[in-house]
Amino acid sequence: MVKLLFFGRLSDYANGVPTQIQASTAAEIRQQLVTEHPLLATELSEPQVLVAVNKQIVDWQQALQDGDEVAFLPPVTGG
Amino acid sequence: MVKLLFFGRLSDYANGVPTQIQASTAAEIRQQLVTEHPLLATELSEPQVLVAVNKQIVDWQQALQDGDEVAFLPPVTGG
Amino acid sequence: MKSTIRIQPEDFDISEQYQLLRDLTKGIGAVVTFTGLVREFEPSGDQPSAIDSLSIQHYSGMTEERLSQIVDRAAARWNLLGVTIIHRIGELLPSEQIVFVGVASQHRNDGFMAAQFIMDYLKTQATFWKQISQNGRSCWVDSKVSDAQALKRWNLPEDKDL
Amino acid sequence: MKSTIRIQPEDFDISEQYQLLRDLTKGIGAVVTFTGLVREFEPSGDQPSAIDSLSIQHYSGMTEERLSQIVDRAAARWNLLGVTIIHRIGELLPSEQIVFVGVASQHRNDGFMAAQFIMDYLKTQATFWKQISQNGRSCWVDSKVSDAQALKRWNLPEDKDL
Repeated sequence: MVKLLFFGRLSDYANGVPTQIQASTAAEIRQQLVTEHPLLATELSEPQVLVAVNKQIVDWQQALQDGDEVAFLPPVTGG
Repeated sequence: MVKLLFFGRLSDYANGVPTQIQASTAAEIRQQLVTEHPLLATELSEPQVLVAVNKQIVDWQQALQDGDEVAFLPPVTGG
Repeated sequence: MKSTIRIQPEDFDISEQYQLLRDLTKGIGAVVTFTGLVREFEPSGDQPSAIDSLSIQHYSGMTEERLSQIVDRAAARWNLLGVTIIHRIGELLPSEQIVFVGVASQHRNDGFMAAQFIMDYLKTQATFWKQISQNGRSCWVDSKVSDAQALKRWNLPEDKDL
Repeated sequence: MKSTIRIQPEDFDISEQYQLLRDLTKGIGAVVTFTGLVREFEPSGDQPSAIDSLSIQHYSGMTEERLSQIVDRAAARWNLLGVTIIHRIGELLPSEQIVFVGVASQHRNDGFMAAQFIMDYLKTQATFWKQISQNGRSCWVDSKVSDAQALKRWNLPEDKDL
Protein backbone atom coordinates (compact mmCIF):
# COMPACT_ATOMS: atom_id res chain seq x y z
CA MET A 1 0.00 0.00 0.00
CA VAL A 2 1.14 3.57 -0.76
CA LYS A 3 -0.21 6.81 0.71
CA LEU A 4 -1.78 9.32 -1.74
CA LEU A 5 -1.64 13.13 -1.59
CA PHE A 6 -3.15 15.63 -4.05
CA PHE A 7 -2.27 19.33 -4.03
CA GLY A 8 -3.55 22.55 -5.57
CA ARG A 9 -6.36 22.18 -8.08
CA LEU A 10 -5.97 18.39 -7.87
CA SER A 11 -7.21 18.50 -4.29
CA ASP A 12 -10.60 19.74 -5.57
CA TYR A 13 -11.10 16.41 -7.35
CA ALA A 14 -9.76 14.16 -4.60
CA ASN A 15 -12.97 13.87 -2.59
CA GLY A 16 -13.74 10.19 -1.99
CA VAL A 17 -10.40 9.02 -3.35
CA PRO A 18 -8.85 6.46 -0.99
CA THR A 19 -5.89 7.82 1.00
CA GLN A 20 -4.08 4.50 0.52
CA ILE A 21 -3.90 2.35 -2.58
CA GLN A 22 -2.11 -0.72 -3.92
CA ALA A 23 -0.05 0.19 -6.99
CA SER A 24 3.41 -0.42 -8.40
CA THR A 25 3.93 2.96 -10.16
CA ALA A 26 2.39 6.46 -10.16
CA ALA A 27 1.26 5.86 -13.73
CA GLU A 28 -0.67 2.84 -12.51
CA ILE A 29 -2.33 4.92 -9.78
CA ARG A 30 -3.60 7.32 -12.44
CA GLN A 31 -4.88 4.39 -14.48
CA GLN A 32 -6.73 2.98 -11.47
CA LEU A 33 -8.51 6.31 -10.93
CA VAL A 34 -9.94 6.57 -14.48
CA THR A 35 -13.18 4.67 -13.82
CA GLU A 36 -14.31 6.06 -10.49
CA HIS A 37 -12.57 9.47 -10.58
CA PRO A 38 -12.41 10.40 -14.26
CA LEU A 39 -12.06 14.17 -13.64
CA LEU A 40 -9.09 13.62 -11.33
CA ALA A 41 -7.51 11.17 -13.80
CA THR A 42 -7.86 13.77 -16.57
CA GLU A 43 -6.22 16.44 -14.39
CA LEU A 44 -3.41 14.01 -13.58
CA SER A 45 -2.77 13.58 -17.30
CA GLU A 46 -1.82 17.25 -17.70
CA PRO A 47 1.85 17.24 -18.69
CA GLN A 48 2.82 19.81 -16.01
CA VAL A 49 1.67 17.57 -13.15
CA LEU A 50 4.68 16.14 -11.27
CA VAL A 51 4.93 13.12 -9.00
CA ALA A 52 6.90 13.14 -5.76
CA VAL A 53 7.66 9.95 -3.88
CA ASN A 54 8.65 10.59 -0.27
CA LYS A 55 9.02 14.30 -1.17
CA GLN A 56 11.42 13.74 -4.09
CA ILE A 57 10.31 14.35 -7.68
CA VAL A 58 10.42 11.05 -9.59
CA ASP A 59 9.38 9.58 -12.91
CA TRP A 60 5.79 8.32 -13.31
CA GLN A 61 7.24 4.87 -13.98
CA GLN A 62 9.39 4.59 -10.85
CA ALA A 63 8.69 1.39 -8.87
CA LEU A 64 6.86 2.14 -5.61
CA GLN A 65 7.66 0.49 -2.27
CA ASP A 66 5.18 -0.41 0.42
CA GLY A 67 4.63 2.60 2.67
CA ASP A 68 5.75 5.21 0.10
CA GLU A 69 4.08 8.63 0.16
CA VAL A 70 3.04 9.49 -3.40
CA ALA A 71 2.15 13.15 -3.99
CA PHE A 72 0.71 14.66 -7.18
CA LEU A 73 1.80 18.27 -7.70
CA PRO A 74 0.37 20.75 -10.20
CA PRO A 75 2.60 23.76 -11.06
CA VAL A 76 3.44 25.64 -7.86
CA THR A 77 2.26 29.22 -7.28
CA GLY A 78 3.79 30.46 -4.04
CA GLY A 79 5.43 33.77 -3.21
CA MET B 1 32.92 87.63 -7.54
CA VAL B 2 32.04 83.94 -7.37
CA LYS B 3 31.57 81.78 -4.30
CA LEU B 4 33.94 78.80 -3.83
CA LEU B 5 33.17 75.39 -2.33
CA PHE B 6 35.51 72.41 -1.92
CA PHE B 7 34.30 68.92 -1.03
CA GLY B 8 35.76 65.59 0.10
CA ARG B 9 39.54 65.42 0.19
CA LEU B 10 39.70 68.88 -1.42
CA SER B 11 38.22 70.37 1.74
CA ASP B 12 41.36 69.29 3.65
CA TYR B 13 43.41 71.72 1.53
CA ALA B 14 40.96 74.59 1.54
CA ASN B 15 42.03 76.14 4.82
CA GLY B 16 42.75 79.82 4.28
CA VAL B 17 41.39 79.83 0.74
CA PRO B 18 39.07 82.81 0.22
CA THR B 19 35.38 81.88 0.07
CA GLN B 20 34.87 84.41 -2.74
CA ILE B 21 37.11 85.13 -5.68
CA GLN B 22 37.17 87.11 -8.92
CA ALA B 23 37.55 84.78 -11.91
CA SER B 24 36.06 84.21 -15.33
CA THR B 25 36.33 80.38 -15.47
CA ALA B 26 36.93 77.46 -13.09
CA ALA B 27 40.21 76.78 -14.87
CA GLU B 28 41.27 80.33 -13.99
CA ILE B 29 40.36 79.77 -10.33
CA ARG B 30 42.67 76.74 -10.24
CA GLN B 31 45.42 78.83 -11.85
CA GLN B 32 44.99 81.57 -9.26
CA LEU B 33 45.43 79.04 -6.43
CA VAL B 34 48.78 77.66 -7.66
CA THR B 35 51.01 80.17 -5.84
CA GLU B 36 49.41 80.39 -2.41
CA HIS B 37 47.69 76.99 -2.30
CA PRO B 38 49.87 74.68 -4.39
CA LEU B 39 48.62 71.44 -2.76
CA LEU B 40 45.01 72.36 -3.43
CA ALA B 41 45.85 73.38 -7.01
CA THR B 42 47.55 69.99 -7.53
CA GLU B 43 44.50 68.15 -6.19
CA LEU B 44 42.25 70.20 -8.47
CA SER B 45 44.33 69.05 -11.45
CA GLU B 46 43.32 65.42 -10.90
CA PRO B 47 41.28 64.44 -13.97
CA GLN B 48 38.42 62.99 -11.87
CA VAL B 49 37.70 66.33 -10.17
CA LEU B 50 34.50 67.87 -11.52
CA VAL B 51 33.26 71.44 -11.41
CA ALA B 52 29.67 72.37 -10.63
CA VAL B 53 28.37 75.86 -11.18
CA ASN B 54 25.15 76.53 -9.30
CA LYS B 55 24.91 72.76 -8.66
CA GLN B 56 25.17 71.74 -12.33
CA ILE B 57 28.26 69.96 -13.66
CA VAL B 58 29.96 72.20 -16.24
CA ASP B 59 33.14 72.42 -18.26
CA TRP B 60 36.22 74.00 -16.62
CA GLN B 61 36.14 76.63 -19.37
CA GLN B 62 32.54 77.74 -18.90
CA ALA B 63 32.23 81.51 -18.41
CA LEU B 64 31.30 82.41 -14.83
CA GLN B 65 28.75 85.05 -13.87
CA ASP B 66 28.93 87.34 -10.89
CA GLY B 67 27.36 85.55 -7.88
CA ASP B 68 27.85 82.01 -9.24
CA GLU B 69 28.49 79.22 -6.77
CA VAL B 70 31.50 77.22 -8.00
CA ALA B 71 31.99 73.82 -6.36
CA PHE B 72 34.92 71.45 -6.85
CA LEU B 73 33.93 67.79 -6.50
CA PRO B 74 36.24 64.80 -6.17
CA PRO B 75 34.71 61.38 -7.01
CA VAL B 76 31.68 60.81 -4.78
CA THR B 77 31.61 57.98 -2.22
CA GLY B 78 28.15 57.90 -0.70
CA GLY B 79 25.88 54.99 0.05
CA MET C 1 26.10 31.69 7.09
CA LYS C 2 23.03 31.52 9.31
CA SER C 3 19.71 30.69 7.67
CA THR C 4 16.18 30.68 9.00
CA ILE C 5 13.21 29.18 7.16
CA ARG C 6 9.69 29.47 8.55
CA ILE C 7 6.32 28.46 7.16
CA GLN C 8 3.49 29.73 9.31
CA PRO C 9 -0.10 31.03 9.30
CA GLU C 10 0.93 33.96 11.55
CA ASP C 11 1.92 37.37 10.24
CA PHE C 12 5.55 38.51 10.61
CA ASP C 13 7.25 41.76 11.59
CA ILE C 14 9.87 42.84 9.08
CA SER C 15 11.70 45.10 11.54
CA GLU C 16 12.15 42.14 13.90
CA GLN C 17 13.50 40.02 11.04
CA TYR C 18 15.73 42.86 9.89
CA GLN C 19 17.17 43.27 13.40
CA LEU C 20 17.87 39.54 13.69
CA LEU C 21 19.82 39.65 10.42
CA ARG C 22 21.64 42.84 11.39
CA ASP C 23 22.71 41.38 14.72
CA LEU C 24 24.17 38.19 13.22
CA THR C 25 27.74 39.34 12.72
CA LYS C 26 29.84 42.48 12.70
CA GLY C 27 30.78 42.40 9.05
CA ILE C 28 27.34 43.19 7.59
CA GLY C 29 27.34 46.10 5.18
CA ALA C 30 24.06 45.48 3.35
CA VAL C 31 20.63 44.08 4.14
CA VAL C 32 18.18 43.51 1.29
CA THR C 33 14.59 42.61 2.09
CA PHE C 34 11.75 41.57 -0.15
CA THR C 35 8.18 41.45 1.09
CA GLY C 36 5.33 40.14 -1.04
CA LEU C 37 1.84 41.42 -0.27
CA VAL C 38 -1.65 40.33 -1.30
CA ARG C 39 -2.65 42.76 -4.06
CA GLU C 40 -6.17 44.07 -3.60
CA PHE C 41 -6.99 43.64 -7.28
CA GLU C 42 -6.20 40.77 -9.61
CA PRO C 43 -7.16 40.20 -13.24
CA SER C 44 -10.52 38.45 -13.61
CA GLY C 45 -11.30 37.83 -17.26
CA ASP C 46 -10.36 41.03 -19.07
CA GLN C 47 -10.10 43.45 -16.18
CA PRO C 48 -8.83 43.77 -12.63
CA SER C 49 -11.34 43.00 -9.94
CA ALA C 50 -11.15 43.24 -6.14
CA ILE C 51 -10.25 40.05 -4.36
CA ASP C 52 -11.95 38.77 -1.21
CA SER C 53 -9.09 36.64 0.07
CA LEU C 54 -6.16 34.43 -0.81
CA SER C 55 -5.64 30.95 0.55
CA ILE C 56 -2.25 29.20 0.49
CA GLN C 57 -1.75 25.45 0.70
CA HIS C 58 1.65 23.75 0.90
CA TYR C 59 3.24 20.30 1.07
CA SER C 60 4.58 20.18 4.60
CA GLY C 61 8.09 18.77 4.77
CA MET C 62 8.79 19.05 1.06
CA THR C 63 8.44 22.85 1.11
CA GLU C 64 10.98 23.27 3.92
CA GLU C 65 13.40 20.93 2.15
CA ARG C 66 13.12 22.82 -1.14
CA LEU C 67 13.54 26.22 0.48
CA SER C 68 16.59 24.96 2.29
CA GLN C 69 18.06 23.70 -1.01
CA ILE C 70 17.39 27.10 -2.59
CA VAL C 71 19.17 28.87 0.27
CA ASP C 72 22.15 26.46 0.00
CA ARG C 73 22.45 27.21 -3.70
CA ALA C 74 22.32 30.94 -3.12
CA ALA C 75 24.96 30.66 -0.38
CA ALA C 76 27.22 28.65 -2.71
CA ARG C 77 26.92 31.31 -5.37
CA TRP C 78 27.21 34.57 -3.43
CA ASN C 79 29.00 35.75 -0.34
CA LEU C 80 26.18 35.82 2.23
CA LEU C 81 26.16 36.31 6.00
CA GLY C 82 22.50 35.54 6.72
CA VAL C 83 19.29 34.53 4.95
CA THR C 84 15.73 34.48 6.29
CA ILE C 85 12.69 33.16 4.45
CA ILE C 86 9.20 33.35 5.94
CA HIS C 87 6.17 32.19 3.95
CA ARG C 88 2.64 32.31 5.26
CA ILE C 89 0.01 29.65 4.66
CA GLY C 90 -3.75 29.60 5.16
CA GLU C 91 -6.25 32.40 4.59
CA LEU C 92 -4.92 35.92 3.86
CA LEU C 93 -6.79 39.17 3.27
CA PRO C 94 -5.97 41.91 0.75
CA SER C 95 -2.80 43.90 1.58
CA GLU C 96 -1.61 41.27 4.07
CA GLN C 97 2.01 40.10 3.97
CA ILE C 98 2.62 36.75 2.21
CA VAL C 99 6.36 36.24 2.01
CA PHE C 100 9.56 37.73 3.38
CA VAL C 101 13.07 37.18 2.09
CA GLY C 102 15.90 38.93 3.91
CA VAL C 103 19.57 38.69 2.99
CA ALA C 104 22.53 40.10 4.92
CA SER C 105 25.90 40.39 3.19
CA GLN C 106 29.08 42.41 3.20
CA HIS C 107 28.36 44.03 -0.15
CA ARG C 108 25.12 45.04 -1.80
CA ASN C 109 25.40 43.07 -5.01
CA ASP C 110 25.48 39.71 -3.21
CA GLY C 111 22.36 40.65 -1.27
CA PHE C 112 20.39 41.86 -4.28
CA MET C 113 21.36 38.85 -6.40
CA ALA C 114 20.62 36.29 -3.71
CA ALA C 115 17.24 37.84 -2.81
CA GLN C 116 16.14 37.77 -6.46
CA PHE C 117 17.47 34.24 -6.97
CA ILE C 118 15.62 33.00 -3.89
CA MET C 119 12.36 34.63 -4.97
CA ASP C 120 12.63 33.29 -8.53
CA TYR C 121 13.24 29.77 -7.26
CA LEU C 122 10.66 30.01 -4.49
CA LYS C 123 8.01 31.04 -7.05
CA THR C 124 8.70 28.11 -9.35
CA GLN C 125 10.15 25.33 -7.16
CA ALA C 126 8.70 25.57 -3.65
CA THR C 127 5.56 23.51 -3.07
CA PHE C 128 2.98 26.22 -2.40
CA TRP C 129 -0.39 26.59 -4.14
CA LYS C 130 -2.52 29.71 -4.08
CA GLN C 131 -6.28 29.90 -4.32
CA ILE C 132 -7.90 33.27 -4.88
CA SER C 133 -11.41 34.19 -3.82
CA GLN C 134 -12.91 36.84 -6.09
CA ASN C 135 -16.52 37.82 -6.84
CA GLY C 136 -17.63 35.08 -4.47
CA ARG C 137 -15.79 32.34 -6.38
CA SER C 138 -12.61 30.45 -5.53
CA CYS C 139 -10.03 29.69 -8.22
CA TRP C 140 -6.60 28.12 -8.11
CA VAL C 141 -4.01 30.57 -9.37
CA ASP C 142 -2.24 29.58 -12.60
CA SER C 143 1.53 29.54 -12.64
CA LYS C 144 3.01 32.45 -14.60
CA VAL C 145 5.12 32.15 -17.72
CA SER C 146 7.04 35.23 -16.52
CA ASP C 147 8.10 33.37 -13.36
CA ALA C 148 9.38 30.43 -15.38
CA GLN C 149 11.26 32.85 -17.63
CA ALA C 150 12.78 34.73 -14.68
CA LEU C 151 14.57 31.49 -13.74
CA LYS C 152 16.44 31.35 -17.02
CA ARG C 153 18.66 34.29 -16.18
CA TRP C 154 20.40 32.22 -13.49
CA ASN C 155 21.34 29.81 -16.19
CA LEU C 156 22.26 26.83 -14.06
CA PRO C 157 21.72 23.50 -15.80
CA GLU C 158 21.68 21.57 -12.52
CA ASP C 159 18.90 23.80 -11.21
CA LYS C 160 16.45 21.86 -13.32
CA ASP C 161 16.51 18.91 -10.98
CA LEU C 162 15.81 20.95 -7.89
CA MET D 1 4.29 57.60 -7.91
CA LYS D 2 5.08 59.08 -4.52
CA SER D 3 8.71 59.72 -3.71
CA THR D 4 10.41 60.80 -0.49
CA ILE D 5 14.05 61.92 -0.28
CA ARG D 6 15.63 62.75 3.05
CA ILE D 7 19.19 63.65 4.01
CA GLN D 8 19.64 63.78 7.75
CA PRO D 9 22.05 63.17 10.62
CA GLU D 10 19.36 61.24 12.53
CA ASP D 11 18.97 57.48 12.36
CA PHE D 12 15.89 56.01 10.63
CA ASP D 13 13.49 53.18 11.41
CA ILE D 14 13.08 50.81 8.48
CA SER D 15 9.76 49.43 9.72
CA GLU D 16 8.32 52.96 9.78
CA GLN D 17 9.57 53.55 6.22
CA TYR D 18 8.25 50.18 5.11
CA GLN D 19 4.81 50.94 6.57
CA LEU D 20 4.68 54.31 4.83
CA LEU D 21 5.41 52.65 1.49
CA ARG D 22 2.94 49.85 2.14
CA ASP D 23 0.17 52.29 3.01
CA LEU D 24 0.61 54.37 -0.16
CA THR D 25 -1.84 52.57 -2.43
CA LYS D 26 -3.88 49.41 -2.59
CA GLY D 27 -2.14 47.89 -5.58
CA ILE D 28 1.22 47.15 -3.93
CA GLY D 29 2.37 43.57 -4.33
CA ALA D 30 6.07 43.93 -3.57
CA VAL D 31 8.28 46.05 -1.33
CA VAL D 32 12.06 45.85 -1.75
CA THR D 33 14.30 47.54 0.80
CA PHE D 34 18.02 48.05 0.85
CA THR D 35 19.82 49.21 3.96
CA GLY D 36 23.52 50.04 3.98
CA LEU D 37 25.37 49.73 7.28
CA VAL D 38 28.78 50.87 8.52
CA ARG D 39 30.97 47.75 8.37
CA GLU D 40 33.04 47.29 11.50
CA PHE D 41 36.13 46.38 9.51
CA GLU D 42 37.56 47.96 6.39
CA PRO D 43 40.77 47.20 4.48
CA SER D 44 43.72 49.17 5.78
CA GLY D 45 46.82 48.43 3.76
CA ASP D 46 46.83 44.69 3.21
CA GLN D 47 44.33 43.55 5.82
CA PRO D 48 41.01 44.46 7.39
CA SER D 49 41.18 46.61 10.46
CA ALA D 50 38.48 47.84 12.86
CA ILE D 51 37.14 51.30 12.14
CA ASP D 52 36.51 53.97 14.78
CA SER D 53 33.89 55.94 12.89
CA LEU D 54 32.67 57.13 9.53
CA SER D 55 31.92 60.73 8.68
CA ILE D 56 29.75 61.74 5.72
CA GLN D 57 29.82 65.14 4.04
CA HIS D 58 27.47 66.22 1.26
CA TYR D 59 26.73 69.14 -1.03
CA SER D 60 23.43 70.41 0.29
CA GLY D 61 20.99 71.22 -2.48
CA MET D 62 22.90 69.40 -5.19
CA THR D 63 22.53 66.03 -3.47
CA GLU D 64 18.75 66.33 -3.19
CA GLU D 65 18.53 67.39 -6.83
CA ARG D 66 20.62 64.45 -8.01
CA LEU D 67 18.71 61.93 -5.94
CA SER D 68 15.47 63.28 -7.29
CA GLN D 69 16.79 62.92 -10.88
CA ILE D 70 17.80 59.33 -10.10
CA VAL D 71 14.31 58.55 -8.79
CA ASP D 72 12.71 60.15 -11.85
CA ARG D 73 14.83 58.00 -14.13
CA ALA D 74 13.95 54.85 -12.22
CA ALA D 75 10.25 55.76 -12.34
CA ALA D 76 10.46 56.32 -16.10
CA ARG D 77 12.03 52.90 -16.58
CA TRP D 78 10.01 50.68 -14.24
CA ASN D 79 6.45 50.53 -13.00
CA LEU D 80 6.80 51.93 -9.47
CA LEU D 81 4.24 52.94 -6.85
CA GLY D 82 6.55 54.50 -4.26
CA VAL D 83 10.23 55.24 -3.65
CA THR D 84 11.95 56.37 -0.45
CA ILE D 85 15.61 57.33 -0.12
CA ILE D 86 17.13 58.29 3.22
CA HIS D 87 20.84 59.04 3.51
CA ARG D 88 22.53 60.01 6.74
CA ILE D 89 25.27 62.61 7.06
CA GLY D 90 27.71 63.45 9.86
CA GLU D 91 29.48 61.08 12.25
CA LEU D 92 28.44 57.41 12.28
CA LEU D 93 29.68 54.51 14.38
CA PRO D 94 30.35 50.90 13.32
CA SER D 95 27.15 48.94 12.52
CA GLU D 96 25.04 52.10 12.28
CA GLN D 97 22.63 52.55 9.36
CA ILE D 98 23.88 54.79 6.52
CA VAL D 99 21.36 54.60 3.72
CA PHE D 100 17.88 53.27 3.05
CA VAL D 101 16.25 52.70 -0.32
CA GLY D 102 12.69 51.37 -0.36
CA VAL D 103 10.67 50.66 -3.47
CA ALA D 104 7.01 49.66 -3.65
CA SER D 105 5.65 48.19 -6.87
CA GLN D 106 3.01 45.85 -8.18
CA HIS D 107 5.49 43.19 -9.23
CA ARG D 108 8.78 42.14 -7.73
CA ASN D 109 11.02 42.62 -10.74
CA ASP D 110 10.30 46.37 -10.94
CA GLY D 111 11.14 46.78 -7.27
CA PHE D 112 14.39 44.81 -7.41
CA MET D 113 15.57 46.55 -10.58
CA ALA D 114 14.72 50.06 -9.37
CA ALA D 115 16.35 49.53 -5.95
CA GLN D 116 19.59 48.35 -7.58
CA PHE D 117 19.52 51.13 -10.17
CA ILE D 118 19.02 53.74 -7.46
CA MET D 119 21.87 52.37 -5.34
CA ASP D 120 24.24 52.14 -8.32
CA TYR D 121 23.51 55.74 -9.29
CA LEU D 122 23.52 57.01 -5.72
CA LYS D 123 26.99 55.50 -5.19
CA THR D 124 28.47 57.16 -8.26
CA GLN D 125 26.40 60.29 -8.89
CA ALA D 126 25.07 61.67 -5.62
CA THR D 127 27.30 64.27 -3.96
CA PHE D 128 28.32 62.48 -0.76
CA TRP D 129 31.86 62.02 0.49
CA LYS D 130 32.90 59.54 3.18
CA GLN D 131 35.78 59.87 5.58
CA ILE D 132 36.83 56.86 7.62
CA SER D 133 38.56 56.99 10.97
CA GLN D 134 40.75 53.94 11.55
CA ASN D 135 43.75 53.34 13.83
CA GLY D 136 43.42 56.93 15.01
CA ARG D 137 43.74 58.39 11.48
CA SER D 138 41.13 59.92 9.21
CA CYS D 139 41.15 59.15 5.48
CA TRP D 140 38.81 60.08 2.68
CA VAL D 141 37.38 56.94 1.11
CA ASP D 142 38.38 56.29 -2.50
CA SER D 143 35.64 55.70 -5.05
CA LYS D 144 35.42 52.07 -6.14
CA VAL D 145 35.98 50.79 -9.64
CA SER D 146 33.31 48.14 -8.94
CA ASP D 147 30.73 50.90 -8.37
CA ALA D 148 31.60 52.58 -11.66
CA GLN D 149 31.33 49.21 -13.40
CA ALA D 150 27.98 48.41 -11.79
CA LEU D 151 26.57 51.42 -13.64
CA LYS D 152 27.38 49.97 -17.03
CA ARG D 153 24.73 47.29 -16.82
CA TRP D 154 21.99 49.93 -17.06
CA ASN D 155 23.45 50.88 -20.37
CA LEU D 156 21.83 54.27 -20.80
CA PRO D 157 23.90 56.68 -22.87
CA GLU D 158 22.04 59.70 -21.48
CA ASP D 159 22.87 58.66 -17.92
CA LYS D 160 26.38 59.94 -18.43
CA ASP D 161 25.27 63.53 -18.14
CA LEU D 162 23.43 63.03 -14.87
